[in-house]
Amino acid sequence: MTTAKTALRRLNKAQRLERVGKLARGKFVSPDNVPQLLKRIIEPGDILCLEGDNQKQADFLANQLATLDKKDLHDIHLVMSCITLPAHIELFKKGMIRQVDFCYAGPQGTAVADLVKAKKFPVGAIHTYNELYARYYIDLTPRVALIAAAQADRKGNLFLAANTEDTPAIVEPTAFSDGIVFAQVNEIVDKLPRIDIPADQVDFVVEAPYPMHLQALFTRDPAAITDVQVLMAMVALRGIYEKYEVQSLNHGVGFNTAAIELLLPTYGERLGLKGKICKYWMVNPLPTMIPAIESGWVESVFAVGGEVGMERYTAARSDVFFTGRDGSFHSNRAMGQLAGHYAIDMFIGASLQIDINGNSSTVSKNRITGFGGAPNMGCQPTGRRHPTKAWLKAGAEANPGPGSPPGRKLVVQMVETFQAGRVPTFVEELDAAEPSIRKALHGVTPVMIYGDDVTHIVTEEGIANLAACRSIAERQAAIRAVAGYTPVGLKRKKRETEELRRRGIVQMPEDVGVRPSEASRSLLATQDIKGLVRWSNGLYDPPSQFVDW
Amino acid sequence: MEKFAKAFPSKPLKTTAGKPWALAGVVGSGNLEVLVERGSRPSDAMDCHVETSIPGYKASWLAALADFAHHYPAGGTKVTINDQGAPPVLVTLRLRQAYDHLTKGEK
Amino acid sequence: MTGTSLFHEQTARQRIAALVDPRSFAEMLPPPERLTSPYLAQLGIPVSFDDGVVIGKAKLGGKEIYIAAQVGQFVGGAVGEIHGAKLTGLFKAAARDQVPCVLIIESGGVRLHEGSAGEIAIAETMRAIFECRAKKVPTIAVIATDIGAYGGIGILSTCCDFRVMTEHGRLGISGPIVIEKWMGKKAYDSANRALVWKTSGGKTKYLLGDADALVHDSADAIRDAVAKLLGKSSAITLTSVKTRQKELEKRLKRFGDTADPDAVWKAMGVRDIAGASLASGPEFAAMAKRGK
Amino acid sequence: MKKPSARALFARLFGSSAKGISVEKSVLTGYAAAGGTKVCVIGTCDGTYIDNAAALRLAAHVIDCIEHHPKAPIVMLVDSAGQEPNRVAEMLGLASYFGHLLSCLELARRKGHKLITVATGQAVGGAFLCYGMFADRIYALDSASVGLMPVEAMSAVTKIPVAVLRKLSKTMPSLEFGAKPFALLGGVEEVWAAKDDVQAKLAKAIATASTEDNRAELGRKRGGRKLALDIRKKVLAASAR
Repeated sequence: MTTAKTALRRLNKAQRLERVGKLARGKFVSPDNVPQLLKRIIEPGDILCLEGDNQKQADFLANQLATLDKKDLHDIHLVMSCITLPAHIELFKKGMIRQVDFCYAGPQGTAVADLVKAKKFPVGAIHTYNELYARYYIDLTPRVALIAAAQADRKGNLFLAANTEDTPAIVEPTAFSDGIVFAQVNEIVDKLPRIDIPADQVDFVVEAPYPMHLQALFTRDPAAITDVQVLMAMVALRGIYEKYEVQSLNHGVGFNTAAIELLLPTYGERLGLKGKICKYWMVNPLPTMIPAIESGWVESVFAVGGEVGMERYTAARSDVFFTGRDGSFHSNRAMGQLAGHYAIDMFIGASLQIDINGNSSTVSKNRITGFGGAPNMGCQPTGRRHPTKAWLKAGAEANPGPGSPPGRKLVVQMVETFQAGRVPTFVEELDAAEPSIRKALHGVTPVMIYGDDVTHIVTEEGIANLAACRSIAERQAAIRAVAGYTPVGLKRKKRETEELRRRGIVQMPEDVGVRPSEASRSLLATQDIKGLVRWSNGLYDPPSQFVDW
Repeated sequence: MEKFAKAFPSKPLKTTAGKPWALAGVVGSGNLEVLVERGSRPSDAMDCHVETSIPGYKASWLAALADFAHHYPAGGTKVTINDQGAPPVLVTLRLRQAYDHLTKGEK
Repeated sequence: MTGTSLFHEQTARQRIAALVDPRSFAEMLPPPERLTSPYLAQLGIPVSFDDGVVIGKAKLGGKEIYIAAQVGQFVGGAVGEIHGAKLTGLFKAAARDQVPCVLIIESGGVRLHEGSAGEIAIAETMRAIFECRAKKVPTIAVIATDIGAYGGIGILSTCCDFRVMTEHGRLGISGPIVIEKWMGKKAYDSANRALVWKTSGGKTKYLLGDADALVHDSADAIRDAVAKLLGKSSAITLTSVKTRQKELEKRLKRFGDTADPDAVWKAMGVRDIAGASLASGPEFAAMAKRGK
Repeated sequence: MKKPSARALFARLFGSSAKGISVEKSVLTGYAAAGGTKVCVIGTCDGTYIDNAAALRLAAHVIDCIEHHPKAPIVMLVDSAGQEPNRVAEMLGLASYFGHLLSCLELARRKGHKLITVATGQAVGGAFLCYGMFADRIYALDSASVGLMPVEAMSAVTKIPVAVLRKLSKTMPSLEFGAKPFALLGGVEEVWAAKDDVQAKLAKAIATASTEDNRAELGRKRGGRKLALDIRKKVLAASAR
């Protein structure tokens, strides 16, 4: 009897495929038949993976799924990295979902918060990316995966173009566990530029009537960078990049780090840092990196996804970007996150809220966003063994005990003390710690980056070196010292701040050789999107909302 | 609109040369203008007058102004601020710019 | 390579300082006089010591000029009673003293919060500008930002002898949002920034002859352009208005039914539309055959 | 009060000589008589919007007057809701068309033509600025809608409640809409009532007009615009130093 049991899953897949019958011609499904087909291949109780990545969305399949009724589709355990589309929310409203495990809900953060309040969002956990992918191989293996690709050929091989993102991490566990992989593609062609997913791992293909939705996420208009952000960027460059000789890194997607990228060819060059810092990047193809790349600062860039408009530029700079045999850009979120976890000297990013212990979050009662890739990179990888200059230097400062690694990854939070509308960034307690949120998350506070992992906080007031603090009280005093005129900052004690400054744990701009009066947008390599296009020699095609020429 | 005034102890301005007044910043969303004038009494206080469109932040205003008066010899000046919701960092930045203009002339 | 200060990013005071001879600017009715708008104060809106326009006397290339710069950040650079009276006074002084007057424009027109007073002030300033022109005193408008010259100030700018523009500058009367509301999104999508600039931006204005110079977005380039115009004035004579009438009739006849700005560019001799769109002001000027 | 037709209005102003005024697409041009002398008439009616073509037609008529009727007074009638809000009009430089019309009027003024405006209907925004407000002297029928915009429209744009604006307009006539408050600001020399003999009034207006812009003085004297004149004088004094 045991022999039969070991093949039950395969048998079940065969039954599902059997039910499909004439709805598909081989692997190929016409768009009209998709709702029927979904009904027949998905069973109640299934773990269903709906590809919703940070950028690309299997939106046609999601929309078709949302047309079904609860009687056709219920008790679904939904797993997906990003809840992005109204169709995703619709599944919850219709009561089809028994449980959801996800990472991020940025664009639908408010809708998710509403669902939580209405008790219609049965969440297992909010994950970090690699954590969720990992669970696809352990206890959240999809029975059915609905994915998105750029092109398919007549055999069902898939081409993912610039936005590989999550696809391989979804397909592999599904395909190798007798699950069903169903891909929507923008077009079916005779010959693919390259094969990213072999036909062998694909069960169904539909040519969607509209191209898949791609979020333009990483385009930061230099025109929106402020003088204050330039000041912070200068402070970070001198006080962290230069000090630790940071060679490999990840940048967040905010304006703060965009300012740093645009200062490299100007201010960075003046400081003689070219070749010493910022050579290896794990980051999406950020348009604001173009001037640094064109000035020869950057050796390589590996990315978790693409960026709209960067296709021709990345193809033309194949010495820097990873490209396929066809010459076009390649990305991979799982591998990129792995690289960002183990192989970089520094992660630097922004956050909406930081508490007095250095924990940060973007979640509040009215907006539940979850995490992007930040936590995988913004943490200490204690599995790391290889040394680099920056890692060892940061480690030495942290004064590791006999049972700790000798090095430390630099995990830097770069924030202005106030957000827009005078909302303070620094708070005594995170909004995310609100009881209703913790209850929905089974007692877990959705912290983006834990204070223990953070090594530095940079604000317009200066740098707080948390790794060098020797006690919780000291860390709190260091945070207050750079929290400016927020309620948290107003509680600082002058003498304490001066003592921390004397010990170099708190550094004001002047202490790292930056004169605030020098901080000006005029230092940026370019002040607008048009300038980026010029820097790229016309290879960058910005999205239309950024074009005013 | 919220209006308040307070004088903060500050060492007297070093120079008597330079311009009689200086202005930095502009009144606009999230921004402010700071006018610094010489010849205010007493000479060991920075006399501040603030008009802001966002009420309720008096404590952080007073702290920022007090810090400035503490760090810079600005005694004998009158500081008048028209604010349209600037963050404190801009308050400090504009104060410093106006002060530099006042004491060192243009640029 | 290092970055540069863009004129359109500077404040009104910085623009004047960057444009005129070093330390030559003497402000009139300066901030310590605290001439602020009683209208805004009554409405609980922040006031500004210069009421959104900085005026004074300066030298440019050694030549005496009167100069004004509007503050676009302050209520959109809009003209209220005090703001407008400062402008009227300045142009009247220019006419009286026969000193050229440069107006760095950044204004959406009349300040609605002050009602008709701003409208009358613009009309009065127009009269003062023509007083200058009657005396052959040059009046030069500089339009270099996206706030640009709109509404009554758009009209006023066309009363000056000359207009110096950059690719960032916009000149018009009704703004894109108003027109979109009126005509619908199909006729004018105000979010289509490329279309907005091709409709009202410096390049199109230069091509059609409504801007007399199209220069780099820098104080140096604007100074050079202004300096060249300081010695000239554009006389209003029967011949000149008749010529202009013909020009404008021809323009309307040629392009009155042309919705596509690219077609206008092409007809005016621009061959490479994409290249010309990306080009800087002076590059564009070189690429395009100057329109009449 | 019923709105009189455009023709009836012309007849009230110019008597039988009004037949010399032709109307095309609500733009009027022609010659008539006032106070026994020949006058050139330009203007708008029916609250029309002024576009590029309209501005050109008005300008052409002013040029015709300068060329063929030296020193004939020019009477400008204003009944227009504004400039044509149109993308193509903007692209072609509507502002420049208005600037040209103003230049023509300026040339006429310098060549001895008196410029008189009568606001007969709507006299608002760019449509008023582009010719009517450029006269030597401006008059308005009391039925005319003169000013920047009604408080309701002002409220819609500024987001300030109508009630607040109305209350303030009691002490600040600039915020009020209409011929009378506009006259308080000095923007209108005199408001003509329905019972007035407007032919006689027009003749007198032409006879007494001078090219000196007296609006700031009037505004100060009448108390509607208390600051403008003083500020202007301060600038003139400061610049003379």
